[in-house]
This record gives sequence, structure tokens and C-alpha cells, in this order.
Amino acid sequence: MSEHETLEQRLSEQGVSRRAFLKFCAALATMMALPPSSASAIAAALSQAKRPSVIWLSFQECTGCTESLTRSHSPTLESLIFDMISLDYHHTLQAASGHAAEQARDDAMKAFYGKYLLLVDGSIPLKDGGVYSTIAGRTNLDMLEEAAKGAAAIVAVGSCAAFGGLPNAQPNPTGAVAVSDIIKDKPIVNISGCPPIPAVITGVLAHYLTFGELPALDELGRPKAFYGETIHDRCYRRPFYDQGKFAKTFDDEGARNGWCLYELGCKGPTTHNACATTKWNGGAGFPIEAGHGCIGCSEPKFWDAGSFYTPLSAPAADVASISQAAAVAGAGAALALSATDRAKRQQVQQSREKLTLEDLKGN
Amino acid sequence: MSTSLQRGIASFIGQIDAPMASFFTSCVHCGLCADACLFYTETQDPKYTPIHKLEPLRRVWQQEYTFWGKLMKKAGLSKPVTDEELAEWEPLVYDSCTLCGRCSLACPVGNDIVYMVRKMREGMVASGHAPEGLKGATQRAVELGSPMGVNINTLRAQIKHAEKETGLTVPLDVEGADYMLVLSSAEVADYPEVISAVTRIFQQAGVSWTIASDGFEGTNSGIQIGSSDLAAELLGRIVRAAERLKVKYVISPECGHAYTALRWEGPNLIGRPYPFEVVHIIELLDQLRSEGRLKTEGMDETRMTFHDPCQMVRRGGVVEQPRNLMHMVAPNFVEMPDAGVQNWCCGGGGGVSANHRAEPVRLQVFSRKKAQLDAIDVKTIVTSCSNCRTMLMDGLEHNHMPHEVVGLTELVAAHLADDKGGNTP
Amino acid sequence: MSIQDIQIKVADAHSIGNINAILNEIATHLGNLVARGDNALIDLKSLPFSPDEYEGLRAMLGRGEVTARLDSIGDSEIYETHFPGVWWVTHYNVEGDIVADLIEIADVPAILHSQWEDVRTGLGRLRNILSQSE
Amino acid sequence: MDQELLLWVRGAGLQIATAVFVLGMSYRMLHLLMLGRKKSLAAARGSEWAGGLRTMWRRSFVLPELSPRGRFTVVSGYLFHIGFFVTFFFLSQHIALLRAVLGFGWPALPRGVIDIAAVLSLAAMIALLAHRLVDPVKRLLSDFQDYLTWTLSFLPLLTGFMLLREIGFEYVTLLTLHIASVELLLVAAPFTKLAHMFSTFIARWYSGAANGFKGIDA
Repeated sequence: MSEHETLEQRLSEQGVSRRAFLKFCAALATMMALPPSSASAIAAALSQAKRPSVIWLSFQECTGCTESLTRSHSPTLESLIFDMISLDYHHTLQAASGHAAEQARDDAMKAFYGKYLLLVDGSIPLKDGGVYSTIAGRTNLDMLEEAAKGAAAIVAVGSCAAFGGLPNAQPNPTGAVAVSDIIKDKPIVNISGCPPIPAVITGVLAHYLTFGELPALDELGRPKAFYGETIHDRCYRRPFYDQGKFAKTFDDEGARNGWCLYELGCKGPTTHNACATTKWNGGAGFPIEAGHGCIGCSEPKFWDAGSFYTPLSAPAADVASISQAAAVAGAGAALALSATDRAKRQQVQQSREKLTLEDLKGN
Repeated sequence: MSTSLQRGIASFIGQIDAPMASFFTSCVHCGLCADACLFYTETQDPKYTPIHKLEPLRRVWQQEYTFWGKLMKKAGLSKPVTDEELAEWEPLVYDSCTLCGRCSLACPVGNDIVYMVRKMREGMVASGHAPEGLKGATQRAVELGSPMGVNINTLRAQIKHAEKETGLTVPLDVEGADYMLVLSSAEVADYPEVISAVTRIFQQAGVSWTIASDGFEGTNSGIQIGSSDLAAELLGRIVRAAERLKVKYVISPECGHAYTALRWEGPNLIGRPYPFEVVHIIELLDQLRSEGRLKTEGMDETRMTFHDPCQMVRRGGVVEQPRNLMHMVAPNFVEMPDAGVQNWCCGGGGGVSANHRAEPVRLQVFSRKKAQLDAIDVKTIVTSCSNCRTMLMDGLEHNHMPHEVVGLTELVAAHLADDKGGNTP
Repeated sequence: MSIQDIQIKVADAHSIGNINAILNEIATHLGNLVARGDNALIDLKSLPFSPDEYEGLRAMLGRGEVTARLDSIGDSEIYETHFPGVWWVTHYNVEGDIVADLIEIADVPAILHSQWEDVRTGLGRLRNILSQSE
Repeated sequence: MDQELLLWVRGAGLQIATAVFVLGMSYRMLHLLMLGRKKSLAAARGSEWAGGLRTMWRRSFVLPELSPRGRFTVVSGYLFHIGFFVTFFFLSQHIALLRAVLGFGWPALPRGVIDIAAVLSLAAMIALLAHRLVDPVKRLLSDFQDYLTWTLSFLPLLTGFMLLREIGFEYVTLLTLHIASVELLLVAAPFTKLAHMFSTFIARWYSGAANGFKGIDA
């Protein structure tokens, strides 16, 4: 398969009709969270699309992101897309191992220098020279910096690569950081989530290969099409929030009635992601539909944002015991300072001379 | 040592206590106290807003007793209270405040504003910013025994007159009597009928009583000018007389501030509790009434009302007693609007009557009393404070109003059963 | 304890309020179709629905006279709802998963039109057959 | 970095603000009380405690005859305070907060009631500010602190109202602003006249005790 071949050519070679192609474009529009009317624009762009080389680096991660992607429930479409990219290095998925695998990466980096798309999952440990995660004896930092040089763009897949994620959580023993903390001179797309929604990963890839550029990003580098709104904004339980109807426990009447999970710690209002509409497991649902609040996994520092079960309106830290200490300190200060004030007053009262008629007359 | 700014500020510092700190801390400048003060309501001049009258004292509190205030003072960022400011505030604290205490009931956060004005006057007089009229009255009280210059000879003459009128003996300096009657100089000088009235009532009720030749003046100019030292000196005369005569009770006269001085401030001024009790003459008369010892006959059909003296009623707690007595003799007794603890001041309390400079504003704010009286059609105003009585008469005359003003004790005495000796005053 | 002991009830879909919002949107588009002949598409996957609301919407719109099936990289089901001009278009992949779920407001859904490229290809194939049989 | 800012205001920021508030308030109130007062040597006619407690309660309701300007102040004042209390103590989200801190909660009022309370409170505050600027008495009394404390009290109400409706900004931003505005209020309260939230009751007690001592039912 030539890298210069377009998707449309490839589809027609496979005997896929124009109507099927339109259907594919409609599905793509849905996947990219673009308006359905943009299907024709997608079709037009796809007829020009080229097949990019992709290098996927996995660092300090749990493979959940890869799992998420490969467990995606629309394999036909994804396979179409993966047909369209040349996944030249992915150490979990590739058949090659050892030196052969590393060789494949080197080759791809040389062959497509300046043009390949670099996908990264996992955070990069910096502490102690980055020794906490190495591949083939090389630190993640070293490998990332090398691979980033020739990349056209970088896609940070998952909250670890995007924001540091779990390894970055306090006390962050490995000094884990995000890709964007290291690479400053390349366009980076953050596809956050723990794991990210598979359709979002493929949607971004589809966008890149369709339009040859990265989608519009928010201030955290996330594609606006998927992260532009909060879970809360798109949550089917939102009307209950507006009516002030909240489940107070996981098994009360409110919970059974499907009321808002805000008071059970749902982070939907402050979490930007597409779960509420794109949903998971082939559209089967998302956590709130299963009766559990959003844990905010697509936002930076989500692991350090207090308990998953603490309401957003409640303190994320212990306020009660600090208040008790403060009350005691305040009382102590009051005792000390009021003693000096009383002493001052007493001194003034004692040194006071009696007011006499002569004083009155004197003026 | 003469009066000075330093002495005044020191006095302010010495006066500030927990209640004042809580009051200043709580004030949110809502301005509701203005509506409670007749000097504001009748002039609509915002400077008469009660809490504003305390501004210099508040600044001293802030600079001496608050954390940031002290810090600011140390850093030289706060504006010290100046002599000029105290001079500017003098008319506000003395001329346009009768210590009536109406503002203290109006404050939503519960500030006892008049408590602070009373305290502020301590510093004002110590700094030399007291009105000449009040200084003169105080001086006369200390030197001559009475702010109006009434002395024992005047009293003796009035006693003689009363004895002649009633045919009874007015006991003077009787040791071991139960009650010692204190008078106000206004009564001795202007309303001596009260001596006859009390004599006849006590005769009928069988009260053992006396007047002390060395402690008959109840008026306390020291309280009004705001000097506890001078107030104590004046009050000490009564206490000494009462102790000399070994009385069980001292009767406060129909004089508002005398009651405050004698009943509430007295023991604190002399620094010890009294060995006797203090009762207001109206309290005593009502007690005699309830015990059946005070009997009246006949009714006065005149439409009359009762003017509550601030210090006896709002600040003194003697509210129902005068009304009980009114009902004994006055079937056409009507209350004026705001009667009782919310009544409006005559305009001359708290030393304003002795302060000639305040006369124009005092007469101006009488419009409030006039409005109260206009709302009810009465011929006679009864009261139980000789200062109120004088101020009412002055205000009525100024406004060409025809009302008659009567003391409550005399009104009761005029209807004493089996006693035709007196005339309706 | 068995599953029956767990009290689960289906919330009243209409009480939540999301259905009304989409019905209003459909009405607006349908108005535009009538007035100006404008077509419109609503991506149901971009809208917040609970499962019962989704079913509620389906019941609300009902089924009209036309149903079409498309067999092209998986099935597609296209039917006109009880409201003429309002079409429900559902695309499946070969595994039977929904890949696009749309409400289309049009006289005929775009996907049902024969595509000129396909028509041309078809014509070529037909001529090819004819030429071979000759 | 809205998320991190939000995390800060919900965590360390709130801890600091609460600590300053509690420390400052306990200092201020205790210091005030420790200044003490001379016990009156006069014979009491009534009970200080009865009078003090009575005034603490009663002064919330009893008000003398008022002028139009006084009525305006009283009506707006009530609306503001009641609105503020209702929104603070009876919005479900706030009860969740208080439950987290205090360990117990109580039933919330319906959102409709909260909305009305918040709108009335906001309107009353604007009216009070306007009145402060035009009424001669208030203008004379007012100083910088009056306007500062007005602003500090207004912002939480305003941002809270905006947050419930997501007006103007994103939820994260609004929630951050709302919590931050409350923290400003907490930090400033002990050192400004906002301290009247507690000292009022002490003031009323002293005032009522003085009357109770004299047997005055006021």
C-alpha cells in the first residue's frame, strides 16, 4: 500500500460505493463530534487525504489507553482508519520485539522525518535522571526528545501523557511530568482521560488524516470538539441539578429516581469530556448512567482533587481541625492582647486626676 | 492641672469597656438611630444622627483597642483626634443630645448609644469642651448646693409655707424616719406645691418620712456635664444625709436625671452599695395605692395625657406606676402617640435646659412634642419630672399652645380622700 | 437477596425535560423545511439522553409510512417518522454497532439518493455486461 | 490553570480563609469580652440575663415607628439578610459543604425558593448601596469600609447566582470565583464591621442586660 494513496482511492479499490463512503463520512462526522452537515466537507477532504506514518511511544503508563483503543466497539471503522495510517512503532501492539522493534522505529523516524505523527501514552519521569522508566536502556525523556524532533505533531494520549496523571499525583515519587512539560516546540494535542474515550482518539486521528491538521484546541491543548463542554453541560441528569434534586446516598430514593449525583461527589460540572454524549462501550452508557458520579479523570490533577465522593461545593481539604486550632490560637491572642489593653486602661485610670471645679473654671 | 486634649483622650481610653467595644464593632452605619432622635427628625440635619455624635470616641476606640487600629497608629497612618474636632463635636454631644436614650432602643444591632454619649461627656469635660451654661450650673451646684442657687433658707421658707397651707408638720432632719425625701431645685423654686402634696399624701398613708437639711437637692449637674467626680461629690451629700438620719429609703423626686443619678449611677459613683433603697416618688405612691394606703375621691373630668420623662420611664423602668395613678383620678386620660418607653423627650433633658446656647435648637425640636399633642385633643399634660414640666411650659408658650402642665404628685394630692385642704393645681 | 429485591425503577422520561428540548428543535427545523425547503441534521449521539429518554423520543416520533434499509459496510435503517419530513437515520457497522444516529429533516434523506459516481459506475457495469453478451 | 486554581481555593485557600476567619473572630470577640465592664453596685430591679437574652432575640424584630428612609433601610436590610441566610444555609450545595465541615446537615429548600431569595437579596443590596449614596444621613456616616464590606458581601451572592445559571463564564471559573469571593469575605470579616455577624448579639446582650437590670421591658 502506497503512502501516497488516498482513502477514497483505497475504498473504491475495495469496491466500496460512494453511498457507503458517504455513510462512512457521516459516521466520521459523528466520531469527530462535528456537525452532521459537515459530512460532505469530510468527503471532499478525504479525497485528498494522505496516509501518515505514526509512531506510538508508551512511557510510564498502565496500557489502559491502548486497551481502551483496541477494545473500541466500532472495529470496522477504526480498521478503516488504521488502514489509513501506518502504525510503524507501538511496542505493545507490534509483532516485532527487541532490536528489530527499535530498528523499525529508527527507520520510520528517518524515512518520515518531519512528517510523522507521534503518539505518546504515559508520563515521563524526570527524577534521578529519569531512571524510573526506561526502554531498551534508554530513558523515556531521551526517547521522547529524540522522537519529538522529527514529528509533525504530537498526540498525548491519556491523562498521564497529557497532564502527568496518576504518576504525577502527590507525592509524585518519580518526578513524572506531561509531554507538554518537556516538548515546547511542537504542536501537541492532549487527549486526556483515564482512559480517554477510544472514539476520541480515533476522532482526532480521523481529523488529522482528513484535514491534514490538528483540530481546534482548548487552553489545555484538548480538542474543543470533544472537550469543549463539561460532562455536566451534556448530562441527561442536568435538569435534576437545575431543580435542586440530588441523591444523598447511593441507595436512597433520589439515587433510584436517577437524580443528580452532585452531592455524591460528581465532578461533571468541572470536567471537560465527551462521555455524556459519545458514551462508552459502543454507546452503552457512561458512569453517571450507571449511577456513579464523574471522577473528573480528564482534568489535570484529578487524583489530587480530594475524594471522588466529596461534593464540589465541599472543601477538598480538612477545614474542621484547622479551625479548631485557629479558635484556640485566636483565644490565646485575645487573652494576651486584652491583658495589655486592660493594663493600659488601668494605667490611664489610675494616673487620672480628679476633675475639680477649678478645672471647669480654668477654661 | 487644667483640662486638656490629652486629659480628654485619656478619659476616653479609660471609659472604653466591653459593651462599648461591642457597640462600635457592631455599627454598620445603617442610620436608623437618626429616626429615633428628635434633633434629627425635627431638623433633618444628618449631623444630629446619634452614632455620629460619638465619632471622636469611636476613633479613639479604633486606635487604642483594635488590632489594625493599633497597627495603623504605630505606623503613623491614623488620624489622631484633635482639639478642634472635640470643639466641633461639643454642641453635638451636649446641645443636641438630652440623653433620652430613644436611639438605644432603635438600634437594630442593639447599640446602647446613649450609654456611650454619657461616657463620651466624661472625656469632653476633661478636655475642656463642655458648654458654659452647664459649667455654671455645675459650679453653682457644688458651691451653693443647687444649680439654681436654691439653698436651705429657700427650702425652709417653702416648708413654712406648706405647713401653713396644710396645717401639717413637714418633718426636717428626723432621725430614724423610714423615708427621706429628696427634691429638685426646680421643685423648691418653681413648684413648691409638691411639698404640700407629699406632706398630705404621707399624712394620709401614714408614711414615716423626713427631709434632710443637708441633702435635699436631687438634681445632679455632674451627671449631665459628664463628670463622675463632681457627680459623686453632689451625690455624696444625699448619701451622707441618709446615713446620718439612718433612713431605710431615699425618695427620688419628680426629676428624671436625679433618679438616674440616685438610683442607678449613685452606688457606682461612691464606689459602694447603699445601706438604703432608692424609690421614685411615683413608685412609692403607686405602692401606697396598691396597699390601699393611698385613697382618692372625685374625678377630674378634664381630658389629660401623661408625658413620660425619659429617665424615669425609658431609662428608669417606672412605666406602669404613673398610669395606675392617672387612672385613679383622670377618667379622660388619653395616651399620646408613642407613649411609654418610646415617648419623645421634652427636649431639655441631659443638661440641655441649663445650656443657654442650646435654646434655639431645643425650641425647634419641640415641634415633635407639639405634633404628639396635636394628635390628641387634651387640655392638661401631666408629668412627673420638674425639668420636663418647665421645658413643656416653655415649649407650649413658644408655640402659643394653651395646655396646662401639672405634676402627677400634685394631681393625686388634689383628690386625696377626706382631705379638702388643697386646690386643684 | 435476588436482583428483584433491588428496587430499580425507570424514571419518567418526560419529567427530565430533555425530550421537549429536542422536539422543539425538530419543530423549528421542520418549519424551515416547510418555509424554505431547508434540510437539517441532528446528531443524536451529541445529545444528552438517558436510555429511557431515548426510547421515549422514539415512541414520541413514532413510525410513518416509509422504511428503507441500506446494506453498505454494515446495515443502515432509515425510516420516516410519524411526522412526514422527519426521518430517523441509523447507521450500523458490520458488527451491528451504531456508528451514526441521526434525525434528518428533509423530503428524502440524502443517503437514499443514488450517487452519480455510483450511477456512472453502474452504467459502466451494465454496458460491460451488454457488450459481453453481444 | 483554572482547575488548579479551583483546587487551591477548595483546599489550601479555604483552609487559610477559614483559619483566618476563626482565629480572627475568636480573637475579636474574646478580646472584646475581655475588656470587661464594671459590675453595677446599684440594687437590681430585674435580671441582666433575662433582659440580655430577650434583647438578643427581640431586637431582630421590634422596631419603632419609622420615617420613609428608615422603612427603606429596614425593608431592604431584612430582604438582604434573609436572602443571604436562606441562600447560604438552605441551598443544597451549601448544606453539603456544611455537612462536610460540621458533620451534620439539614433539609434543603427547593431551588425556586433559593432563586427568589438570591434575587431579592441582590436587589436589596443594590438598593441599599444606592440609598447609602443618596441618603444624607448614610452619606455622612459612610466611610471606605462601608463600601468595602458591601462589595465583599455582594460578590458571593452575585457569583453564586451566576454559578447556578452558568452566566458569563464556565462552571469551573464561576465556582472558583464564587469560592474565592467567599474566602475574601471570610478573611475580611473579623477585621471589619462584618464582625457584627457575631458582635451584634454581644451588643444586644449588653444593651438588654442594662435594661433588664433596671427592670425595663424593652
